[in-house]
Amino acid sequence: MSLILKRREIPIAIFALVSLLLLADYFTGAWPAVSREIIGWAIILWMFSYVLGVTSLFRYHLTRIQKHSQYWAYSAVLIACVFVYLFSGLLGGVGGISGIPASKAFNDFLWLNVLAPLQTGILSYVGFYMYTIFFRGARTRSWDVGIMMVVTVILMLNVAPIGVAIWPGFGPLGDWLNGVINTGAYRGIMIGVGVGLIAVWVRAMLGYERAFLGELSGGAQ
Amino acid sequence: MYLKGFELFVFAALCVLIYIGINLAKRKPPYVRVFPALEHIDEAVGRAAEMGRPVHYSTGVGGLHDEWAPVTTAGLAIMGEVAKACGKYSVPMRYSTVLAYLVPIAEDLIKFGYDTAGHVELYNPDMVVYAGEEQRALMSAMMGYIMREKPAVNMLFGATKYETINFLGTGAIVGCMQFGGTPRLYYLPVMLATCDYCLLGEEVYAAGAAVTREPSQLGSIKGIDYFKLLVVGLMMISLALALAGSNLWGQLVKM
Amino acid sequence: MEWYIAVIEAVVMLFAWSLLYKENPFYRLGEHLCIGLYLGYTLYMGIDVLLKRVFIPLATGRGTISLVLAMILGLFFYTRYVKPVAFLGRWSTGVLMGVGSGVAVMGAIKPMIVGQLEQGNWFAPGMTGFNNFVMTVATVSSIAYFLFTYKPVGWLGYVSTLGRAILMACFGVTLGTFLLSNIGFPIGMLMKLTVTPGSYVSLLAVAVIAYDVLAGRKRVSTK
Amino acid sequence: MGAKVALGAFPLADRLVFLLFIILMAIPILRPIGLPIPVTDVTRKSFKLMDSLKQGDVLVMCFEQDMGTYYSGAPPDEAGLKHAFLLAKQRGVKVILFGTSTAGSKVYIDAVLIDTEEFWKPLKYGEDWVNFGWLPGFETAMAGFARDVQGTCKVDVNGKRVEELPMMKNIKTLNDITGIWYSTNTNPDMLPRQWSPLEWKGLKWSICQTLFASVPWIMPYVDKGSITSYVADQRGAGEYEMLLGKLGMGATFMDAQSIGHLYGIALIIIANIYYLYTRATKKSASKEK
Repeated sequence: MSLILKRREIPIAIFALVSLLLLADYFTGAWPAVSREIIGWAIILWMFSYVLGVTSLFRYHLTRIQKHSQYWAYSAVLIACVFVYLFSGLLGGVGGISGIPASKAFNDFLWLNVLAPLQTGILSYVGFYMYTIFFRGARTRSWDVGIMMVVTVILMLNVAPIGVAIWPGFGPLGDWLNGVINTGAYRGIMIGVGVGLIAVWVRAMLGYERAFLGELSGGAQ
Repeated sequence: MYLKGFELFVFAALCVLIYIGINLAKRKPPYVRVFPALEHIDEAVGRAAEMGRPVHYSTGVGGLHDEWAPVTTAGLAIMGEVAKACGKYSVPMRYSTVLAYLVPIAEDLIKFGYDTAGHVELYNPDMVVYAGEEQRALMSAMMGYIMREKPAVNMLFGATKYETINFLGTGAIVGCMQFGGTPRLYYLPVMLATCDYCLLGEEVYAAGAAVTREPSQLGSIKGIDYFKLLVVGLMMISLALALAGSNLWGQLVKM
Repeated sequence: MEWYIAVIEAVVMLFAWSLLYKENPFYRLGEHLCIGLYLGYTLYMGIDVLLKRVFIPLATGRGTISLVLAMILGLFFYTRYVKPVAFLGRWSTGVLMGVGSGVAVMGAIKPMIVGQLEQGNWFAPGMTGFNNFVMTVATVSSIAYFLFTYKPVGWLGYVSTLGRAILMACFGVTLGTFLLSNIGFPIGMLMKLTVTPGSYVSLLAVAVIAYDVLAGRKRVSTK
Repeated sequence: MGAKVALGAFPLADRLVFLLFIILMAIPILRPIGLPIPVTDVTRKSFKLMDSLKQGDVLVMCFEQDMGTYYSGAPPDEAGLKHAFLLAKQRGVKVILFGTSTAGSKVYIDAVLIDTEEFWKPLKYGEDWVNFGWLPGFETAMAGFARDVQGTCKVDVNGKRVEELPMMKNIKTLNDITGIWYSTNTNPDMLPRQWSPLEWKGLKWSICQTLFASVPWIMPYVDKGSITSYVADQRGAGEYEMLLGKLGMGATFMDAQSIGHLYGIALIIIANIYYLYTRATKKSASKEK
């Protein structure tokens, strides 16, 4: 019995059944209630799965602390932060049940005044590294990269308000590149991406693509 | 109840053509364009072995529970191959993710990869690093990791968002050999500028199949190409109708 | 806002930015704070949502079979820690993948494929006709570039090269328009770091960096 | 060389690039230059769409943002929110607020509400506007909202059940909603996929407030009409504020943006000259050999 249950065909069949139900609803409007429930499952399952990651992360950092390996103190900070945030949040009220206001206020402080600026700081590297990309990556190694860089410069002058002040032509030229060339090419990319992702789905349905089960892909067995 | 007839036709045509492609390939494997990004994985991992530095891999913030499931699957498939190469050259590897359910999957894949290459003893569960469920946490962990450990190879295949710039920007500064691939349009130029080898757009999906080098998987790529010819045909029909001044196409699509 | 809150905000912002100078203890602290707090936050939200959606309805008798099934599937994830039944976790992954790819395929058919097939009239009056022509050429040639199983020789080679050129122009457009939104983040933060009391913290940071550079010089010369 | 050795493996040139950027950005922030902002047609179109809302129309404002993208999201969203609240007061338009992408969207909504307090203070909560905070599930929540509003928005941000909110009574599906302001910091694909005015007959229009970088991404949708119009980032905010006549954050960002772009172009040119120079010297060196 357990041998049958262990077969990899079962998760693939579950996957196939779930996605076919959703698609049947999409194409014909049959069983909308069923598909809504199943979509709701994904979120619940995802939240249940947090424990898997947390176990892995705690094992990693607790071992570091235990062994006093390099930078172990930071691991201790990390673990402390998890508990401080979690417990102050839980004490402050959870699931619609209200709790201690002071704890809630402290939790809000951690979120709004520590985490929010910190994560904005981390995110702002996307601005800084754009210049790294211009500085390191924007070298015309071949004709096609040359096209890309010329268009990039035109569009930058189109986007910034100062560009139009330098030469009014940057406005219409950039808009044309954006609206015509870009839209046309993007349609081609979009069709390809759509087809490609459906192909992965078909391969997974046929049992060729099994990476999501933790197995290397191979022929159907 | 309703029936989206035209969409169903397009969808069914694609599925059937892929199936035909796979079956034809079992008799005679098709020609498939070489993807430089896949061809150079072995060489890059070999370089990492020479330098004695690890290989870093990530699939970005896209997961299986959302609409990025297919590309994440393709990214995981490529990771399996990278793990094999790492096993072959005895190079430590590190996979970073923000999705907890990917942790066991990635552990299995990496272990399997090292096992296939005959070096299962090198596998260590710490090779999979979970950074919480948020993108910014992943960004900060990755930037710190790359700056500290300076991996020789930095790879990013999957549904990537803003973290693309942080990963590949840090990697470019440190001087990693970089590989990237995403179907998301506005990270493509970033990858093109910072990666040594990258997969553009749908190449990621195709690469997930091509990396196995199996006739049946390659056949699915052939099926996709058949479908694209059909797409061009449909576009020509639409164009002809537009030139004739008819709005039949609009009605056909709504069928 | 209280001044000390503004100081704390400026300090953690500069923790994050310190990596621009080099890898240092402040950044490490910021990094681990970020991961730890985010994880605590995620767990809190997870508990909150699970309570609201699953446990409270089940406990108050408003549960449905669907909820019970979802909970069982969720618990299957934890069978990973029990070797003999570890395979059950894959079933839950199957459901996740089913939903994810189902949503993806649903979303791909209309907007990504069918919606992109329509072509405009080449002979429409004014620029529109010419633009429609260019768009058709751009779409077809970029599709031609992505044909993987045909050798790009002869006329297909020319079309595919044109496709690559057009794709590069498209990437150029994307890269050129990308900068505006991205540098918005550092600019917004600089607004906070240049007004009091943030400016004092920034000056302090500059002083620390200056000290580090000078001390580094000294270390090199004594070597 | 001395400094370089002391600083480790991080190349000095990269750090100079960052330093110069910070200095250049600080100048216009400390001393605004005041460059004019030309208003584009598309922002004007978005403004007109919002302005066409009448008595009893329902506007959904969905914020797929979090505090990390506050500086790119908040300027346009606040301009839109101000407009919506003004319309709610003057014409009796109903406004529904929520976000679906991350739990951070709840905090983001709180933050923009703090900034726009004077505009919603005169309104009645539950009758003129409601805030559902975070509806978890992202695209799945959006799909749920379109088909079953009451089932998706079960409780609002204050813990009130949806049945207790009078304005929600007659809102069952997306067909009961007139317009959508969809603000996103990631992927705009979900909007046309789930909330397309072409598919939902009751829905008249949708405006996508998006990152400037996503504009090429959404252009095909705008062409086809599955997104009606868009407002782009800080620049769109500056323009929208001009049209609304209430200047805010957006206008102040624009000087810095202009300088930032010029700096980027300068770097591209320098990098290419350097690259061509080194290639030429390498070539001549190999010839001599």
